[in-house]
Amino acid sequence: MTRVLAILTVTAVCFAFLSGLVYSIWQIGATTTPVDLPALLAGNLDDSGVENPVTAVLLNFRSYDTLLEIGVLVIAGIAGISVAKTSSLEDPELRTSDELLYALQRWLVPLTLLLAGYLLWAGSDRPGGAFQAGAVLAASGVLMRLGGIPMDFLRPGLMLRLGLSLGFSVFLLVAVASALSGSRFLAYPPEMARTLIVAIETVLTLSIAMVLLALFVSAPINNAEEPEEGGS
Amino acid sequence: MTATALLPVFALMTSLTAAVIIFALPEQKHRLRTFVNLTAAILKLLLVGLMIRGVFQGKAYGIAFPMIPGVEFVLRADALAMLFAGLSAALWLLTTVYSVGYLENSPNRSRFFGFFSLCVASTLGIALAGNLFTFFLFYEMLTLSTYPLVVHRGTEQALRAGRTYIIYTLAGGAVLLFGIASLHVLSGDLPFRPGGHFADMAPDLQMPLTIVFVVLIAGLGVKAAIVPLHGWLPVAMVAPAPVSALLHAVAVVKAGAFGIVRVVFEIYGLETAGALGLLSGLAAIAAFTILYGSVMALYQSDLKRRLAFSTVSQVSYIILGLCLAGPVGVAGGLVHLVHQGVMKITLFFCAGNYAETLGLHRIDELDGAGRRMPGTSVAFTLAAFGMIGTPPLAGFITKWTMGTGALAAGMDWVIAVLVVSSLLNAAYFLPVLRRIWFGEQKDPWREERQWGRSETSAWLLWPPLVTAGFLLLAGLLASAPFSPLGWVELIITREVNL
Amino acid sequence: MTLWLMAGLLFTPLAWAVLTLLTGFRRGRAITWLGIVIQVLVSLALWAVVAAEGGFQYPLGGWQAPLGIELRMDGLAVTFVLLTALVAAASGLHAGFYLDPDKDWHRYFWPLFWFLWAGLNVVWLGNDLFNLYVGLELISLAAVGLVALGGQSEALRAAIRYLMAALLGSLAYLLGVALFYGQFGSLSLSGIASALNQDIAVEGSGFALILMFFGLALKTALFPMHRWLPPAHGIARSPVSALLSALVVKGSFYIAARLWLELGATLGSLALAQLLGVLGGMAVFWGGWQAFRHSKLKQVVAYSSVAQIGYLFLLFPLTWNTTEAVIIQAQQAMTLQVISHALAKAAMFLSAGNLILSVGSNRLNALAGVSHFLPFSLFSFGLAGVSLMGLPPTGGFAAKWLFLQASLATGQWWWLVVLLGGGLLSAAYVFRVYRASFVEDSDIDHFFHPSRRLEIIPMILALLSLGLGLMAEPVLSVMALAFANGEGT
Amino acid sequence: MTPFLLYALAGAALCSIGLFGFILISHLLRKLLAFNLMGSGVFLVMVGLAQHRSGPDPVPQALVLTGIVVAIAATALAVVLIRRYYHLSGKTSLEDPAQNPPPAPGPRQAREAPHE
Repeated sequence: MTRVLAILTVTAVCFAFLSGLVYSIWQIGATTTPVDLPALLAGNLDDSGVENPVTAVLLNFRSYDTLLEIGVLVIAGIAGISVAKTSSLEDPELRTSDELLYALQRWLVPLTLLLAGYLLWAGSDRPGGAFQAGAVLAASGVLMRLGGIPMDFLRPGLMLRLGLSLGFSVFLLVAVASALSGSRFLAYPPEMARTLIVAIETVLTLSIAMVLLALFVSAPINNAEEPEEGGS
Repeated sequence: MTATALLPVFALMTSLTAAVIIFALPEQKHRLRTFVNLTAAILKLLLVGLMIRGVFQGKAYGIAFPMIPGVEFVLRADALAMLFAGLSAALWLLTTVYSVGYLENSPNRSRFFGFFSLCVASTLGIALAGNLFTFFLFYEMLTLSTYPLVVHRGTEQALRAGRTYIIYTLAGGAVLLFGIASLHVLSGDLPFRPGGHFADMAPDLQMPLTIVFVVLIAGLGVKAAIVPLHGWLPVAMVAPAPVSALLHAVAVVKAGAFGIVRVVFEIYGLETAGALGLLSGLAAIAAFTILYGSVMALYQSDLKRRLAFSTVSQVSYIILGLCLAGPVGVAGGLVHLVHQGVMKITLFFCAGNYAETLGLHRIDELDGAGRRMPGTSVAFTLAAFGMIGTPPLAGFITKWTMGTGALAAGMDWVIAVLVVSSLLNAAYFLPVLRRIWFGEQKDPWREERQWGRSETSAWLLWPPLVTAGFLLLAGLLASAPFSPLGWVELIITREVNL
Repeated sequence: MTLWLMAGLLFTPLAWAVLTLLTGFRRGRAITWLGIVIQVLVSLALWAVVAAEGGFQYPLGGWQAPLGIELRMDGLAVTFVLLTALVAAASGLHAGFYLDPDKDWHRYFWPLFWFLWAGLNVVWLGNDLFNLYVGLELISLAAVGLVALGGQSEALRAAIRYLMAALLGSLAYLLGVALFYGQFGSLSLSGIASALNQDIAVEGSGFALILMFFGLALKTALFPMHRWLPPAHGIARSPVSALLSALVVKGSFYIAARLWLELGATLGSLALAQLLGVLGGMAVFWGGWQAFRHSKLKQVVAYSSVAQIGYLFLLFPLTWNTTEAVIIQAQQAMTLQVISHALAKAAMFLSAGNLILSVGSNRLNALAGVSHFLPFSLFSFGLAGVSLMGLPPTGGFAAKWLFLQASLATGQWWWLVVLLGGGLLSAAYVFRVYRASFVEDSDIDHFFHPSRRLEIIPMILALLSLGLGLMAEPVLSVMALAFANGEGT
Repeated sequence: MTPFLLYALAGAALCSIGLFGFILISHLLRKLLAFNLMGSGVFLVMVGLAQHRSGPDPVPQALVLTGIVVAIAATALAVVLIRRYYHLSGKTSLEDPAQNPPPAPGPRQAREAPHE
């Protein structure tokens, strides 16, 4: 009975929410914006160093957001490995070893790596970029993991932590260097904008892949025993 | 920054610094702690004495700085402030001496003396506060610093008393805060001003001012133990004797009474309060409290409880005095602020001595105590007669002045209240005195402790003797300029504008 | 000079997060202390700059507002930056001694701590709605990570619950941002505010504002959406609880307050303002009552946060459709409440941690006799309690006083019940703790003594929150620069 | 009315469905899926509404990319926490444990009781 009541209430709430949202969208759709941001953006695209407007927004106009976004990803990675088993992220018991899978992967993994590289490169003038490339890279890692290829580099040692923070650190370094060279925090010098953006994208790709992979493989077992203050 | 600005601050700092040092000292450093305590108390007495002389010569001491937008922190030494400050400084020294003896060999002394000093610092702050806001600040500080003293023993009974105490006083504080905030909205900052801040009241403020007055009195009345807000006082007497002495004589109840004095004289002004018809109501409540407290005291078999109800009754003399609204009647009320303090502290010191030396708490155990402890008993007797109003003691001065004032104000019924109350006082004090002096000791003393040939420890004996001496002198030399009555007349000519 | 300071402020926490990620606990601690010194100095310097010259806008990457992200450094922001520096420094120092360096997973405390700090600075300075969203997520994920750090199933339960609430809140906020972007074509808060003055049709945006308030209120744990807070704040390690209660919940509230003050006059409504106020009032009573009932020390403190957060929401009804003077008064009250609660609550959690360390239990009645042995921590706890009760001369009192004045001035007397009654209720639960500590139980005489360093930190915080009441005027004079300059630009 | 507005409205519908699931479902993984559904709805609203009003707009697209990364990070963290929680407690939902806690022990017992 209470269950039915709960469902009814939640349904009512969701309908109210939906109608409010639809009404709001409808109202907004009928007006025009006071600021024309796309035009402003098109006007400044040449100064950004890349041809693809989305990449320009991500890595130049709103690069601060992107820096912080990578920060969020690193946090998730840290929190992930902090609850992981201490010796190795890899659990041998979960590894399958199938000859056919292994053979197929020897074909597939190089291909995905190539694809990732392409996506990264394409990012400057058409859809693509660090995140897409990183995701593909991570996917190939996931395949390797499932196919039984050992990945001992994923132990929560210095290497892993270095990998997690690499993209973020380089991004940050560029930001700081730009600040120290006299211009504002995160202001790229125009002539170097493209080089810097490509460099950043490359390391970001590696880091993003690393974080996603670390989160995928971190086994939920460790021997952490924190006496709980909130307990009794 | 000149000396005139710094003197009140220094006086305040003596007790505050003492509190900090005492908290920092390790528990077992008893001698050092006593030294710090006594030094601070003596220093403070000197500073206050200096200020009293200065105020007498017409100097003004004070400091002010903005705290919150629209609100200033003001310390100011005027004649009325010095009346209370002098009382508190003098009694702090004596109570400290007494406490050192009383708490010998008991645990948690560091905590006790620390909060004790804080409590006295708040009292001085209340005295020196130059506006209603600053007054409130120290008023609440007093509440907090007395709680650990009330629950000091840590027994179930003490903890329960502490809870009652804190519920009453914090609720009173909240009510008072409401009143003060409302007044602020009506008229901005509220300095204490001779003749009253609202002396020239706008007619449209009549209604709100009346309501706020009731709120303020309700808030202050909790600490002043006006019936029916007095419930915490008899319960709180489970505290150690020096705490009770301090609570009843200077700190808590007096803070409430002093607040009422400030509100009536210097916020509303006697004329405005009278014009709003507020004084007669207040007088009726005060008169009822006087009689009710005395009647209740009759029924108490525990000595300290009887004294507690006696306090309920006596503090309202001060309030009743104000309501007489004439120079003489007001003088009677104000002077009782000091007289009651001296008398009541003597009584509590003595009650503590009986308890500490002989283990006596109930009145029917006191038979024959006079022969065993003559010094204490003489002090007790003097104070009790003072309370009854026997000439030439301090209490007589109060009642006589008030009676004269009542005649002058045409409020003859007050004289009847005074007479009945005196009879009741006699009715509950005389039996005690009879037992002490004329009763035959029946049982051995409960827990007798020996101090060689002396009746009790010198730390415990001297404070009540000194205060008893005071109350004798206050009566005998009432017309001298520095007697309490003389000082009160100075206040009235200077600050009340009657 | 200012550019260097801004770079220092934004870059230090992020860089230190990376540095501490690469090291172990002990070295991370040493590095952190250096970082704390830098951050505190930078924050102080910025505060001095703003106090002397007024606030300024800081376009990142040199791109102006609608296109790029502009930061807003005004009096209110810099006050909160400084507050964050103080509280985070105290918590970080305390954590350095409090956490066991030999437990391997404690090394991750430092990077999460620094990311949290970075996220808070993002929020205080944010003037871009989407940037604020990223900042909020930075804070939430770091906070969840800290709650879960090395925890057992109870801690994980609390962390998951916290994460779910935070995610829902962020999404609601983001949906509001999406609608705003659709309406105004801009993400800059001041840009939207100036567009609102041009008298355009904004019917769809009211719902967006409601969505954002819902999300932010959920993240701020406003009653009745507070249920995630007490488990999370109660079970985390004490320095973490201090950070969460003192700063993290304030982040989302701060965004709501900024939105309201900039856009509320046009997009808000009387009903919304009163609703938020009423929920705040109910939070005060419900939180206080729950704190009074709980028998575990840290739960008492956590529920007290629920109650104290409630006061903040009185800002909304008290700034709706009223005079400039009252609006300023209510803002001052809100600022003081945020600062004093942050200082007092951090002091309370840190000293509660010391007390728990000393008696080895989180139960209230285990505190019997602790007043002989640990008066210092108990005293800090008590002083902080005085501020929560709103007794003079603490910052809590100053805030309550200003709220009272604003309520009376706008004739909304019903908030008096909340302000005065809430104070009494908080006195009730604080005195319960005192009372427990005054119980004499002479059988118990084994207490673990935490080091003096652990005891001194909460003391300093408690004294600061006490002194705030006396020093409110100068603090507020800098904070007021916010609204003088912030609206003009 | 452009097709983009339809995207936005579809996003609104997705949001509602996700919300329904998020509130009602107690299994943590499914709750997380509901959250992701809601997230997709929000992203649709963001891009669709902007595109409907001023044509293809790279800004919301970039924002959505950032939003997706953040959502992935949050989801991944949630999955890790949920897995570990399941591992430690064997539970897949957050139902309150014992509604009736045992009577409070006295001060001595409380202090001497072993940690959980």
